[in-house]
Amino acid sequence: MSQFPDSTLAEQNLQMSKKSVLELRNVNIFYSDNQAVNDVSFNIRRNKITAIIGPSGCGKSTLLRSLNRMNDFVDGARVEGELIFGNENLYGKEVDAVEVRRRIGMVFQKPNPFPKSIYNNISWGPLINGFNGSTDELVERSLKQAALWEEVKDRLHESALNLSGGQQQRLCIARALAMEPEVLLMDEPCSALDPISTARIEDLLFELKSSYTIVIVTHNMQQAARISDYTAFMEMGDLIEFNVTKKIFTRPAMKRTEEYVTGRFG
Amino acid sequence: MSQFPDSTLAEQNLQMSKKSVLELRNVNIFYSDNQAVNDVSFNIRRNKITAIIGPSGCGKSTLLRSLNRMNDFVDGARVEGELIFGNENLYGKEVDAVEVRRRIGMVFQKPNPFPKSIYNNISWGPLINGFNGSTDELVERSLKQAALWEEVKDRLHESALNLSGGQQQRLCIARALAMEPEVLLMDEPCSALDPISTARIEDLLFELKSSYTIVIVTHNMQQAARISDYTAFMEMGDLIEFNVTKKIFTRPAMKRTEEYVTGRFG
Amino acid sequence: MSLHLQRDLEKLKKEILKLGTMVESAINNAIFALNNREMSYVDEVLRLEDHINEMEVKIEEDCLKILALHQPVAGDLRFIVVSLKVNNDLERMGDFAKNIAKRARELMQEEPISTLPEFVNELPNLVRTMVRNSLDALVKLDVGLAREVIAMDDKVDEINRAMYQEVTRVAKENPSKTEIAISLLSTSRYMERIGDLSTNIAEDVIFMVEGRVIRHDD
Amino acid sequence: MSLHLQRDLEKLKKEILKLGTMVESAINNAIFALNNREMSYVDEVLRLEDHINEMEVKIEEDCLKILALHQPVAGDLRFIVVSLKVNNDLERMGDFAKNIAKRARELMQEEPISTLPEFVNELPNLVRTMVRNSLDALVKLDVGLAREVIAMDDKVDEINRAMYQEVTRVAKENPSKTEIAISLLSTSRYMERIGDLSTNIAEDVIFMVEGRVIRHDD
Amino acid sequence: SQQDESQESGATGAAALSGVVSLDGSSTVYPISEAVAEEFLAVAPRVRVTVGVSGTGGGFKKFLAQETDINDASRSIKDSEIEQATANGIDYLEIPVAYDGLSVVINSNNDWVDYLTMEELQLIWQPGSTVDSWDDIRPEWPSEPLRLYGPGTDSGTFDYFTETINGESGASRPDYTASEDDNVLVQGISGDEFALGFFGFAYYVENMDKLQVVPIDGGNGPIIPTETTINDGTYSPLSRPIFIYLNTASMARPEVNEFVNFYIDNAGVLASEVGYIALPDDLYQEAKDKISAL
Amino acid sequence: MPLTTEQESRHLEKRHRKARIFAIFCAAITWSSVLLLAVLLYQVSIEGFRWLDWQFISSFPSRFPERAGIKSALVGTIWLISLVALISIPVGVSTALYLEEFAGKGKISKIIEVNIANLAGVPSIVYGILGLAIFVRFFALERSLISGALTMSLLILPVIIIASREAIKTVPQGIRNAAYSLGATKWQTTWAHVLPASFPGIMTGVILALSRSIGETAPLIMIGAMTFVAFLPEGPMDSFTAMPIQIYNWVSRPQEEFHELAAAGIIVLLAVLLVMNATAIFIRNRTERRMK
Amino acid sequence: MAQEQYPDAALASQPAEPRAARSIKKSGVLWGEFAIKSWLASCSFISIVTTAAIVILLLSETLNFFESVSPREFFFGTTWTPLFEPSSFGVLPLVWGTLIVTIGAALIAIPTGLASAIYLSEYASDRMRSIIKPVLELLAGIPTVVYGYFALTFVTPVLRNVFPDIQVFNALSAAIVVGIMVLPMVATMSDNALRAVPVSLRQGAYALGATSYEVTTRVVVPAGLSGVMASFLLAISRAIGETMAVTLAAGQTPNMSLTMFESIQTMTSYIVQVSLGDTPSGGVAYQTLFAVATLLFAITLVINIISQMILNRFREVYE
Ligand SMILES: Nc1ncnc2c1ncn2[C@@H]1O[C@H](COP(=O)(O)OP(=O)(O)OP(=O)(O)O)[C@@H](O)[C@H]1O
Ligand SMILES: Nc1ncnc2c1ncn2[C@@H]1O[C@H](COP(=O)(O)OP(=O)(O)OP(=O)(O)O)[C@@H](O)[C@H]1O
Ligand SMILES: [Mg+2]
Ligand SMILES: [Mg+2]
Ligand SMILES: O=P([O-])([O-])[O-]
Repeated sequence: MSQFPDSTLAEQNLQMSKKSVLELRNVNIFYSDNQAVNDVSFNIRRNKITAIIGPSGCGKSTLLRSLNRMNDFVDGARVEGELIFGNENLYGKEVDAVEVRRRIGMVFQKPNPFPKSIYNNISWGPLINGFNGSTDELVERSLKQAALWEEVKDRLHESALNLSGGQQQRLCIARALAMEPEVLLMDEPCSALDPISTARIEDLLFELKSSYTIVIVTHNMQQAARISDYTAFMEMGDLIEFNVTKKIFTRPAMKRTEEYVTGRFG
Repeated sequence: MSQFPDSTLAEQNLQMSKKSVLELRNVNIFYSDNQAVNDVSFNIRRNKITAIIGPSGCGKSTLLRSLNRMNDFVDGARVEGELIFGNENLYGKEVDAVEVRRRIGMVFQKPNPFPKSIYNNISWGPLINGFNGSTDELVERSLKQAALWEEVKDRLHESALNLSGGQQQRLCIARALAMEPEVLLMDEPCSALDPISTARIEDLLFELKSSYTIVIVTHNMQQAARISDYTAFMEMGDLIEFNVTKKIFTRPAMKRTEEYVTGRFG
Repeated sequence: MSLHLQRDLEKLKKEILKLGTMVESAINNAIFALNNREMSYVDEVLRLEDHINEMEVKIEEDCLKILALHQPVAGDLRFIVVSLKVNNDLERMGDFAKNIAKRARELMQEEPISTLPEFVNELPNLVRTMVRNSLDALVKLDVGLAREVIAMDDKVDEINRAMYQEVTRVAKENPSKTEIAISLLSTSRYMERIGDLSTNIAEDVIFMVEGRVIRHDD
Repeated sequence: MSLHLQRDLEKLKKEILKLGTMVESAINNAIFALNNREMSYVDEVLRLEDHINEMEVKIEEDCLKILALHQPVAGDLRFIVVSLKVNNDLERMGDFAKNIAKRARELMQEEPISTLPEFVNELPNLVRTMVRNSLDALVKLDVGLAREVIAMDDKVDEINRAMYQEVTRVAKENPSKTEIAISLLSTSRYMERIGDLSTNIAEDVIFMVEGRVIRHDD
Repeated sequence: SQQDESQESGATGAAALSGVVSLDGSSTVYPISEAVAEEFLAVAPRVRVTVGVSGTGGGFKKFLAQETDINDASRSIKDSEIEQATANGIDYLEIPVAYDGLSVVINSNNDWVDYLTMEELQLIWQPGSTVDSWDDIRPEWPSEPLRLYGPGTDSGTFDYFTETINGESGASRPDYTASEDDNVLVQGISGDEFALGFFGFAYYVENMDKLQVVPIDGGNGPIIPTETTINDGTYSPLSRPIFIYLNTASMARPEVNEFVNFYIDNAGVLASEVGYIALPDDLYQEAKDKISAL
Repeated sequence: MPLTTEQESRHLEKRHRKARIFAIFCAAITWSSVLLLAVLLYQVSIEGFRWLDWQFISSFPSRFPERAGIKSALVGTIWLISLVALISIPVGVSTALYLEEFAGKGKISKIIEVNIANLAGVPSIVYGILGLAIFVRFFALERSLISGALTMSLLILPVIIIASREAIKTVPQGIRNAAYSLGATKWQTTWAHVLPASFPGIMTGVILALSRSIGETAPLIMIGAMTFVAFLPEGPMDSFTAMPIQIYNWVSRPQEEFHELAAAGIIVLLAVLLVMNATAIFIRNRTERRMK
Repeated sequence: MAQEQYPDAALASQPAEPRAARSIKKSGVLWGEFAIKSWLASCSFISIVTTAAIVILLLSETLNFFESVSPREFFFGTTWTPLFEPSSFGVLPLVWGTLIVTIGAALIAIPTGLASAIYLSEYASDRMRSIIKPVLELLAGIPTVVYGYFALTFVTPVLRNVFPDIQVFNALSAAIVVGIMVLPMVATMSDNALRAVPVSLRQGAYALGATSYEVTTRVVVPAGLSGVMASFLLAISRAIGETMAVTLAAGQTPNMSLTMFESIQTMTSYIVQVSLGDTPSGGVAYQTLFAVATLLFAITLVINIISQMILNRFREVYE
């Protein structure tokens, strides 16, 4: 069951619904008969970074993927409960999953640029979605937002695969930004990167949150601590605690959270 | 150039040569014409954990691989200088690389168990090297040393690939231990693992150091901080600072080390 | 969790306790020296104070080491921060014990004057109890005990105020005793300060357990 | 490095400075109140002291937050630990300023007595300089300045000792002035303690820059 | 989509002809048909003549499915094929175009065989034959293993040989080395000192240096196959005529008509050019008569 | 202290020797395979080189060896291979895409999978029988290029499908996820990313498959490709001949000269094969490099 | 702004709050997507249709065949003379011929192919490999007829020097050339499989003080076994189905000879013989073609199903 300790509610002290982009209400996710996520409810605040942490296999990625219906591609995955996004349930019958993914972007664990030029990596998504403005501008703007423009502006037409891992990951972020998504989902976006690249991307996320809402899954508690505003701690499919990040790392409300963040688990 | 700040020498305050297993003296490593490691000298102390840290591409892995001649398999790699191991230069003409690797074991970034049974994974190395004692005992002893025995003792003849990532990595450590090496080299042994498995392995290393000498390359500064006794900080092929770990992380002697460990680089 | 961190935290805890014991014994010795005019106890306090200083530096370095090497969070982090503060407080208690011992040495040279019985018996007992209880609360993470310590502080303050009245009275009546009176007042103040520091420790314990800062709550 | 950490560290630094400024002004006001018998200044000090307490709690929480969220090492870590201690020290300076202000309030009720000129002029100046310089040293990481602060402490102790002599002399000569004399002695002690705390800050600055603990070096 | 552009026949009109003439069938007859087609191209360059090789039987299948105009055949049409032709309402005409002599050959190192009689051949090849050493044929011949080579059971040559020697088409001992490809048999016999085999005359002619031919005594003394002995019928039992079959309905197309006439006119010359023996002239004339009678 | 004891070093020496012998053995085997190819090529070329000239390339078949050429067979083969490529590549790749990207992991895909693996082992002559029955007779396409190409396409489809599936399997899932998360549909993803990324692997399958079809004789004979064709096919409905048929025919002629012509034909066939493979390998390497 | 980027009729009238205004609801069925999926699905059904066609084609005639010949004779008879008089329909000699040629070819292609693969993946430099591999692939593209003649004119004469009493047509040289023919398949596919074995495994073994021989034979090959087995099975399938080379090299003598020095006939070569030969359609003799083809189809099906099972087993072991 999800747990909202009083202290959290007190601190938030705002009309959630106005500040929330996505609301999860009693979300259950199954793989065939196995339940991977149990009755999770929380809200994702606009222009904030929300981190999801928890031990391996606790359902972080499963939950994240449910937020833009990437679970549709997993055989046997089934989502129950409500995920409210702009007054609609993401899993409503009428809802077009392709449109959902356009509006809720995603960046993955391993940088996965298309084996095309940097330019095409960015312009492809908008183009297939009917973009007919100036792609040059779009590419420049997205790369600037992703703090990559200076490094690549002279080789936009070279293969994206020539970039370093950290640059590739920023390219993937730029690619997602080019779609102007409302929410950006990230599943361990730095775990394949060295610390310098990681620091760059963390700085970038910090910049981006003024215009985007970001949800990030991370194994790296320090990272969650460093960059997020809110943290959800999950264990075995349950949401144990959802709280302001500072709280989670200085005085979590739940004993299990404390045990996890201090490294006393298992 | 290598740097031995006075404070370190003072602190060590021991007859180095007796306590050292491996001595690096003016080691230079080249890939074809590119120099990847410049004139590095330091000693690796017996029964201590020595960590090598530094930004990506600074030559950590290159240096580590030179310690058991795994560089022999890299086209164009060339090692100059002296690496003294038991009065012999590892790169001496008379020295047999196969024998070197038997005595100086290695564990890699990604767990790489052989697609064989757990039992065979461990016994294979000693058997090809002419071991003729009881393999049962050897397997049990090695698995116990690697803190894996309890978890796998009932399925020794199942495939090692059925183990979890963390278990696989401990199996790889057990496999290396079965050879009874004098030194254990590890190249980012936890970077592919989740935090729980990482913690297990760190604990294990801590146990192992009473009987082995361990050299570990890691990108994770916290990890170096947590587990090592000595830390070598490298940058662009140079050894910037070699020091007691506590010093490196509380008051490093070199400004560049400070900048690196506090995250002010680039 | 990392065995290494666990071990280091255990060690730190032990060191803090050891420091606490040293400080307690310094305070006891100082008070004994004061009440019983025993020079050897003064020396013992001065000797202890040296060790306390050394210990304090060591503990601070250890805290720094743990922070740098293990980057603890939540409860562990609070424990380290509290340790840093308790360490500081204990060292200052040591300082005050030294001060009391010094005053005791001065007073030994003089004729004793009669003073409040609370000062001779109750105050030292109170302070000793506070010190011991605050350390106990720290060890056992006993919030109740910590609150008791905090409550005791009022009594200490009261006795201290009474002492001030008494001492000024003595000095006025017998100006030749002014130095002794001021010295006695100082020892009383030192004991009151030790009580305050015990209160600090108790407050830190509450902070550590409950995560709430209460020291300026009153 | 993480911009986030950089920002938080900057913020912390600013807060410490702000706290320092508040403490400095509390001390100045307290001394002004004492020397010029100005009641409004006493009130100002008491008001400031409240803010100082709030600020101290906030800074401690921020340090904790930075430790928990950014896990700083080396220089950054030392900065946080020093901030924790300086924060503590400043808050206690605030306490002493309050105490001085309280004594000033008491003394205002009484006839003034003549006392040492060093006490009226030199000591307050010295202390103020020490406070200001220690904070400057902290801001500029100026080890030279810090050492100067430490050196000044001897003078302060000397004046304080002289005050003790003077005060006991006054009390003996004129027992009716005993309370005033003791109060004056207290203010002198408080100033001496403020000087000590400045010395602590200076020592912390040296620790932060050089990574060496020097406080028990003497 | 071919159209008759000219109703005329004869050399002058041929050049104007167009359309398609398709032949298929026996590999034995193929060289002759190819040669004819090649020469025909010179007189009627716009007619597309195609010649396929799918064996006599395979060819008949296509012929009877009316996929081809002409079928090359190294044997006469069989009863089952005639039935099918009747069923499909196909009217056809058999035209012999040349002789192919069957040569019985031995290794060039064989110095004991002077000739073989038809009876001896039957003794050797009949079903259930137990002859497996040379002295089983004639006692004075060496007591060495006899190894037999012959065309695969599926060729016209085999059918003809078995019919002639054993009296029934396909009746043969099965334990001989078989190949559909006569060149392969040449290879085999020339490499085996104790070999005895048979195949088409043309292949013997091309490989005289590697093999010896065995004179056959068909009752009139041992005769060696040569152009003359085959042509005049003295090498009688083992020389066979080879044919083309034409679909009489196709003859309505001038280009087919022209081609068939051209074929018969030139068959004799071209057959000998490619290793076969021309028929006596009257047989060609007879064929021409049959055609014009259509 | 020496690194090894006496006994240990003896054991080690034995192991080193074994390793050396094994390496030499493997190298020797490989080089003898290459040598074998060389012998084969040598055998063929000493026989055939004499006949290999422009006349040979540009003439139709003839009963006179010196006039005979491979023109119609060469053109027929080029036609055939082009048609086969046109038919089999789209169909094969589509099938592979369907099985890998669109079909679920249900029974039907399993059946299709086993089916395809099985079709890879059906002898070519059976495809000939099938082609004759279906394309030539049932669909009345006659003995035309298109019948041949369709038959040959069926024959090589399994190879293309299997190789393409393997290639598609190696496309990292990450690329698909990236495209989906940009709001791409399945087909947009497949067309723009999966297909280009698996291109080099698909080309490998295509090379192997087309190589096979260029050398196949039996099914073509079966469906009735001609042997003597003295004109060039102008469209897919024309009759045709192909190089392996011409070669087979020459080889079974009694005259030695024709055997030599066959050898010359083989050289031409190998040259065509080489050109085709080289083109494919070139394209493969280029795309591979672009991907890297 | 977003609404300029993604023109949408419904959007143009609501410039104020484009994001909130835009619905994530479906706008209609994606016909293009559906059409493409249908096309792809129908392509994949071609294989089913092909199989069905083959089965129908073969079975109909085969059933007729079994009306005149008892299955008992066909499956257990040891004499195969359907075209002789008197005829006999025991298919075992053909099965035997196929068997020994296939086994022989496998015995040649598998060890040498594997050795070559090992050389290519473990010992040869990248340059060397980039030369040798296409050369080996060329071996795969040589017309099978050419291999047949190569057997007759080169392999058999060479064999004769070693075994003087070998026949001109013999199973051995057929097996050899078929082995050569499928060798590239084994070599290149196994090479791919061995190269797919992660370098980390090799490193792991070397780091234990193993020699290259030990690493290759005990670690790399077992690890790549799934792909290697796949190549073996494909090669065997191809060897079973191989037609022309076998027909030319092994002769056409259905024979259950135990030595490989004699001429034999394989099932495929019988199928060619009948289908390209003289046999008139309709008779029992012609139907034998279908019976043999059906049997061959059934055999390859069984082999394929078994090999799929084996492969799945191996896949599970090595992930
Ligand atoms: N495709 C799938 N089919 C079936 N079960 C799955 C699938 N993916 C994940 N699971 C199961 O669902 C649970 C949650 O998995 P998930 O990948 O969400 O965990 P996670 O928290 O992201 O773990 P990690 O930190 O290791 O990435 C696990 O028990 C996992 O085994
Ligand atoms: N096989 C190789 N051939 C040529 N240059 C190489 C090779 N391997 C590494 N290098 C170069 O040598 C330098 C050091 O590489 P090395 O892998 O040792 O770095 P590293 O410190 O381990 O980096 P990382 O943290 O990314 O693993 C780099 O500049 C790298 O590009
Ligand atoms: Mg995950
Ligand atoms: Mg590395
Ligand atoms: O091809 P044939 O029918 O003449 O053997």
